[in-house]
Amino acid sequence: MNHLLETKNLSVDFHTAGGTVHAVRNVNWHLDAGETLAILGESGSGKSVSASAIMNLIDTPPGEIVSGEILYQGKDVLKMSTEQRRQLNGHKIAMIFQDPLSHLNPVYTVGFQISETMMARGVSRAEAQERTLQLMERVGIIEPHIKIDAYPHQFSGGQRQRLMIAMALAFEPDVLIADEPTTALDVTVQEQILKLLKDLQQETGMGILLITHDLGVVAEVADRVVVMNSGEVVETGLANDVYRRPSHPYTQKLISAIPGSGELAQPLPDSTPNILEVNQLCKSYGNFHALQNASFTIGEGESVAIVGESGSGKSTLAKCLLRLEDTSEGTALYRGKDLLSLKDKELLKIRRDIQMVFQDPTQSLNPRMSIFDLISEAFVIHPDILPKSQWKSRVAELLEQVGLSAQHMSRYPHQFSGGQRQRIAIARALALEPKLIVCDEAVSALDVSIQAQVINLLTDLQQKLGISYLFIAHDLPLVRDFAHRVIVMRGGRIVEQGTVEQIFEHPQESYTRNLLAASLHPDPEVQQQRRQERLLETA
Amino acid sequence: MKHVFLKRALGSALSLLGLVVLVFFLSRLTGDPTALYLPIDASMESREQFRELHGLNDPILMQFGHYATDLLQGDFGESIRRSAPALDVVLEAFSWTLQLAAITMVLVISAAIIVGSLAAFHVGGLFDRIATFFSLVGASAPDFWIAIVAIVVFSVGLGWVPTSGTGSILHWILPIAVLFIRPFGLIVQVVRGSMISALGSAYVKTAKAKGIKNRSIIFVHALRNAMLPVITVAGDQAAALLNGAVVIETIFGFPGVGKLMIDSIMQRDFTVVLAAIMVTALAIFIMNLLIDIVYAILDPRIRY
Amino acid sequence: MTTLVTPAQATPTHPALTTLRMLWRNKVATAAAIFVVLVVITAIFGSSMLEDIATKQNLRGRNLPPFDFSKDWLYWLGGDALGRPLLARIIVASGNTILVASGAVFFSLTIGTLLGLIAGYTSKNLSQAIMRLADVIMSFPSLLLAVIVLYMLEPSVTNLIIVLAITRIPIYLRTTRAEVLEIRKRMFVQAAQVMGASTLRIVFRHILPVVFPTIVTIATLDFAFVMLAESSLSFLGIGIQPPEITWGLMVAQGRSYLTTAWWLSFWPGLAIILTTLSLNLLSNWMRIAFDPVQRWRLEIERK
Amino acid sequence: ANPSDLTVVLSEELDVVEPCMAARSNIGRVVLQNISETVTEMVPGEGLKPRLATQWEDQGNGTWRFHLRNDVSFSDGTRFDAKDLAHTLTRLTSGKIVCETGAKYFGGFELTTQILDDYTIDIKTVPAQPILPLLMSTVAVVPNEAPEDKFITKPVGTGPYVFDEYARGQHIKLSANPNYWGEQPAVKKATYVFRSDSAVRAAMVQTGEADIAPNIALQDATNDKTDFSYPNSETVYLRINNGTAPLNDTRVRQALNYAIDREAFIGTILADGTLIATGITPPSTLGYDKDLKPYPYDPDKARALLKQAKADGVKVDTEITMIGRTGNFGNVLETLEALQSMFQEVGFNVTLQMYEVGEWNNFFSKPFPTDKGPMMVQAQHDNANGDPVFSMFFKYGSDGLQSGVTDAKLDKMIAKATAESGETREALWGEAFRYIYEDAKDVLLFHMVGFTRVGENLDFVPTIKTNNELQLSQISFK
Ligand SMILES: Nc1ncnc2c1ncn2[C@@H]1O[C@H](COP(=O)(O)OP(=O)(O)OP(=O)(O)O)[C@@H](O)[C@H]1O
Ligand SMILES: Nc1ncnc2c1ncn2[C@@H]1O[C@H](COP(=O)(O)OP(=O)(O)OP(=O)(O)O)[C@@H](O)[C@H]1O
Ligand SMILES: [Mg+2]
Ligand SMILES: [Mg+2]
Repeated sequence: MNHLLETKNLSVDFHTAGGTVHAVRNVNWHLDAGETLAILGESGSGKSVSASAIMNLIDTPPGEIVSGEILYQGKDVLKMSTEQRRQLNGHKIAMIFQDPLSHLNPVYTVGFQISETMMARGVSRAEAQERTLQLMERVGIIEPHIKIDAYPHQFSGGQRQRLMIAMALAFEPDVLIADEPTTALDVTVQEQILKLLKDLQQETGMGILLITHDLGVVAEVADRVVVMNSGEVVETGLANDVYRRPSHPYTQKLISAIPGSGELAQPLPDSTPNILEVNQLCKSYGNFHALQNASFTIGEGESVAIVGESGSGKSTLAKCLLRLEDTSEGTALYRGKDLLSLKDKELLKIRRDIQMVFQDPTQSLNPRMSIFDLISEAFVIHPDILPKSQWKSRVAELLEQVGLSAQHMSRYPHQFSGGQRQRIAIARALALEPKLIVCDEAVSALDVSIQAQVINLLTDLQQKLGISYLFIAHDLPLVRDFAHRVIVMRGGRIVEQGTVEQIFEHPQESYTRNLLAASLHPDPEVQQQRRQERLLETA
Repeated sequence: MKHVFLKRALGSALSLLGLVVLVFFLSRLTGDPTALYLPIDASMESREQFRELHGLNDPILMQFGHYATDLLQGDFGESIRRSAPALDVVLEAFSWTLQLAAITMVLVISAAIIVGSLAAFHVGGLFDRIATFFSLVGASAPDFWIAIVAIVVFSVGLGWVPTSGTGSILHWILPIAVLFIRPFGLIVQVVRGSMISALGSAYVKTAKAKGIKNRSIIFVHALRNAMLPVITVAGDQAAALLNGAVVIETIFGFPGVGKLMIDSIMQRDFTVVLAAIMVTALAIFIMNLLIDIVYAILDPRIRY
Repeated sequence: MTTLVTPAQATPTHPALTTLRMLWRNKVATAAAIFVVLVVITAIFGSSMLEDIATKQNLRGRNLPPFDFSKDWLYWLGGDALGRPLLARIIVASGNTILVASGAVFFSLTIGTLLGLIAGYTSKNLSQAIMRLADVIMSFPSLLLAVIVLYMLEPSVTNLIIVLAITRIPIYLRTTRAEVLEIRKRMFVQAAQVMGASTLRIVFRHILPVVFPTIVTIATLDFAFVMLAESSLSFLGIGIQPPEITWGLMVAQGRSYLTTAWWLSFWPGLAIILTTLSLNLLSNWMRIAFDPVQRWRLEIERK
Repeated sequence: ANPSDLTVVLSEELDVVEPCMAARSNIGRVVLQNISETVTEMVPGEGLKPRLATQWEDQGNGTWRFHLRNDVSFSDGTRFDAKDLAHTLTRLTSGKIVCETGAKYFGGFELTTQILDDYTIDIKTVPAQPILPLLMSTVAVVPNEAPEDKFITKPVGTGPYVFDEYARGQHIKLSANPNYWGEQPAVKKATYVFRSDSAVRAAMVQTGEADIAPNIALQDATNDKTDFSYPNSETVYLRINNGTAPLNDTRVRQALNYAIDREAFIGTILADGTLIATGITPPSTLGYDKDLKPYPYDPDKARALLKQAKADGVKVDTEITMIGRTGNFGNVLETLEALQSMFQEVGFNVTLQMYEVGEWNNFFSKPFPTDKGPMMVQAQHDNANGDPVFSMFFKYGSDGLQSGVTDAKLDKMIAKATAESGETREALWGEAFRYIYEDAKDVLLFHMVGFTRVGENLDFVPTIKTNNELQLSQISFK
């Protein structure tokens, strides 16, 4: 019998000025109906590229499918005509893209973009509209009948990701390729989405190809696992087996790097001076209050994490602090100066001190600048950081620190994987040697081993240079390991804040407790157990 | 929004005023219409009489005063050449121009968008090469060439359409066809360039993944993102047409505002020049306002 | 390093060389570039070499038809209404033509783009003022401007450049501003802001490169526009006047012979077309060569 | 279209259809003798003929008596009589409107009328105008009701045609006047359309869209069957500002004349049939000296003259500006470029500057700019009315508005001739022509020809008058 989807010996190259990149090499795996296959792997190991190959989305040239077959129900899609493949796309095989912001068309309403898939296949406008509303509701978009007419830029990162998911589910496809579908989602929403996928899978028997680095997600939903490294499949097996008995060194490294088990950080002494004091910060878009009376402080050398529901105003808060959005009310004192009312000139002077890693890394990198230009721009803007002769070596060093290599310097952003771009963004922020870094889901697209590397780097820098972090994340184990203090947000408000210990060990608010409870454990067996408990509860 | 609109209207009114003042004084620097109006061997007295009659002997500020007061009462003055109200003369010509410009631009924009987009879809392909070649030749060929060759071929040679004039629909075909060529060539190139970038975007991949037809990918997903420069350049071309397609009007005997404007300038018929400028300026201001509104419609991220 | 890379065989070379190699890959663009270089060379040296021959009249041998290869090569394209060799005249005229066209395009592009950047990126009031100024220029008939300027000053190359440059400003201004309005909302602009980049840097390093290809496309097409506008000014007697010559003037002069001696305006017209065509093909090539996302089209050897 | 209908394609749209502007050729072509008739009529080759006047006689003392036709009515039904003529003349000269005809032919003297009876009128001029009957051939008569201070928009005349409509930018329509006093014309309806481009005008006759295209360019006159050339009464010359050195030296001016190979222009840049001029008015003009030989092309002589002058200390290599008027006639630019190179050939330092008419006027009419150095202005002069008086005064009199000459002797000659009539006048003008020619007051060039394309079905031969009028009643169908 044929598998639902199978790749045989798939190899993909990219021809670039700097040489040929072998992004995917001889990859074999298969997916059956009703099954969830997780592709785990290092960031940049070819996961997204192989998915793109299935969807006929690789630009050839510069890309080239050097060898292999991709069999859908036994038929090699690579041999099909473009028209035949178009018929499959969206209908039989659907894909959720890794980077929702750039993959949504900025000038059309999300409603249109979701219903379009259906309308393109003859579903009537009204029906498509109806189904779009349902889908939006199912992926947890509140007030879908209003949001249906909003544009992508009016959504939060997590919301956009859910819209992507809704779009992919428009047709109950046979195969769903989900490329990091939950990176921007907080655990409660993540749970909801995973449940949605599971339910659909049960209803329709679709096969899910889940690309993720989140071992918790793997533990929750995956039946089998494929582990990729450097473009190759290094290990395959049942999810539990791979977790318990990883055979390949990379897999072993991965599993040992799982966060959430380390020491809790001790709160900083009370005497630490505050680097930032935020007071009653408010922000509204029209009538919608995205941020209401947010007040908190960050000490020198402190890491403050913000967790909370998707769409709760975390990114908005970050953008307000950096003056990328006008605030409605409130103050934010940076070392005594109110960031929000500073004149442009003075603002420019402290810009360097406060840096941000954006939630959507692709969009935050100028597509016309090489990686070297992007990172060294810091030195151009602030010539006192480094003499020109050392830029090259410093950029190389930064790239190494975030797990990339000096070779990447001459490449351009579009030639990287999602996680690689995120790391470039981090390197760029670090290049400025700021005092405070706002990380908006800065490590969400990284596999745990690289994640660990980056987190270690951040901690090191904090210890050496006294950098403070405002760390927006939904990955609770990571927050637990990294943060001194935690702020919990919901619906534009700060609902709870305290030290890691207070929040993780003694959460006060029920929302926080739910959040912690929804957190996934990387061990498939543990998750299995929890699932059963949940079932019992509902029964 | 209303506030923005008001401000815009006010700004436009001010610039119109500035334009009038500017043109009034500058145009008078270009000399006295007397010599042009009267026969070469007219006597000094009749020259003097003429100046007196048309108030050309008054100090220029006074002339402006008169003009401004009349204008405020809606009187645009008399055309010296035509001895008819300047505004009537202009409006008559302008209505022709407006029709011609509107029809031409609608055709140009639709055709250029289709051709440019398809060319961008297969960069370097056969269609792209052909489209690029012809649009570039069209955009840079002297228009009177095309006009005269068209007359020689289609009117004299084949007898399909009349050479020139205005009577029937047939009369419009050649002028529009000739007017079409240059803006078409230009806009095809702009569409092509801007579509190449748009088609390389990630959201186009999404559309492909959704199984959307190529037609929709090009004309729905990419095009709208590529439209800003297209609309702007089209606006510029439309403005040029509104200012009059002199060559075409001259050759095809089309009674538009371009020829009127040239003649009036050359003959120093200042009232007509001013009236013509005010009318076309108003049209262009309105068009630019519409274009700005279209920007905001095309791209929801643009807010004024 | 996680992905395998087979380095390209070529050792890293100077960027200029890489660019040249990319140019070479595209034969059409190469031909265009060669033509442009040729035109520039004739523009610089042509007039001094052929000045005398180009003005030598022979009334009785007027309107000599082209392709008479028994004659001197300068007459291969025929002779004009005064019996002067067209080829020589085209070569001599290229100097003024290119000077006027590139001057006008350069100034209108520079000024227009700058104003457009300002209008798109700065305060609403300033932007309003600039946009209304553009409205005014757009509605000011270029011919009137020409008459005024050239009436008050002499009809010279410089003044002609001024007139043409002013009238072409709005297109660059409006295009730039429209694009800036959109680009300034992009995230990488915000990222640059966060890094503390000055407004100047944001505008010139981040926004301008995105707008520029479109501007260049328009500019290269404007080359033809300017040459032809200059032609109609000459025709009306307010542009460049003989004994100075430009292609535009030649086209205008040949106009009345179009049905009887087509070559008089055909060759200079063709020169205009070929120049524009080449410039545009080059700019189309540049658009791809300087866009990292598209560059692969030129880096890959076509099979 | 109806076989008795005719379409004329003109090169220029009419600003107004006002009879008193009929001296402007584009208006005259439509109005003169079609809609409005003149008092007398100048017929080429035959001289002055009666039209609305049957006869006239000189009463002496500057008074002329005109006897008018008594069987004429205007197209609005009112009868034509002496009052109408008196009113027409007042309208021309009152200054309440400034008319082309008035400004061109009725400047410089006082004119009063006295109505003797309905069909007899005395017209008195101070100073006396011996050529008043000739001047009356330019006066298009309007009815008494025509407003004195406003232009007419719907002309009413006595002519064989009635004005029907003027659709601006599109056409003017006339139709035959059923009550015309004279013969009924063959052409029953006429439409005038306007195209500035000569090639298009020619093409329109070719395709049958039009029947007559006056004024097509030499290049477009390619068909012997349809294209007629005719002397168009225009004379091209270079007006020399005699006052500025080195142009104040006769030898230098003569050298300019000798330097030009006039023959070379004809049949090349200018049409076959173009005549070389020895006077500023067409050869048919009173007193034109047909015995004068044009300056021959003699570059050696020119060089010799220059050398002589130079030897006498004349700065012959001063830069002389030749000022041309763009679009003045077909190939004006080529003509001037050729002239320039001919001048340079013999050693002049001549630069050429072309100006559009508005600016050109500043150089052509007084006061002349003073900062330009020695100047020659290219101009074209039109005098189709048979007498050189205005040409002489304006172009050569010391007070003439476009005269580059200040010569007391010539002034006297002009004054004398002006006051005379008959053969004496002819002889005196002859002297003046000769004097101007011999002293090389300017560079006389060509009497031009025009081309008219006439549809093959028409029986019509254009004449020298076709430049200013186009009498539809003279056209018939083959
Ligand atoms: N257009 C391109 N040109 C050159 N190299 C490319 C291009 N696109 C992708 N690559 C390279 O291919 C490799 C695989 O990329 P891919 O996007 O599949 O990674 P990934 O496994 O999805 O990683 P992540 O988890 O970070 O998203 C990366 O090393 C990337 O640098
Ligand atoms: N430009 C905008 N116009 C209107 N609403 C907006 C706009 N930008 C954001 N919002 C809304 O503001 C809310 C907060 O968005 P924000 O991006 O801060 O969420 P977030 O907490 O970062 O969520 P996530 O974890 O999903 O990224 C969301 O509900 C979003 O829909
Ligand atoms: Mg990926
Ligand atoms: Mg966010």
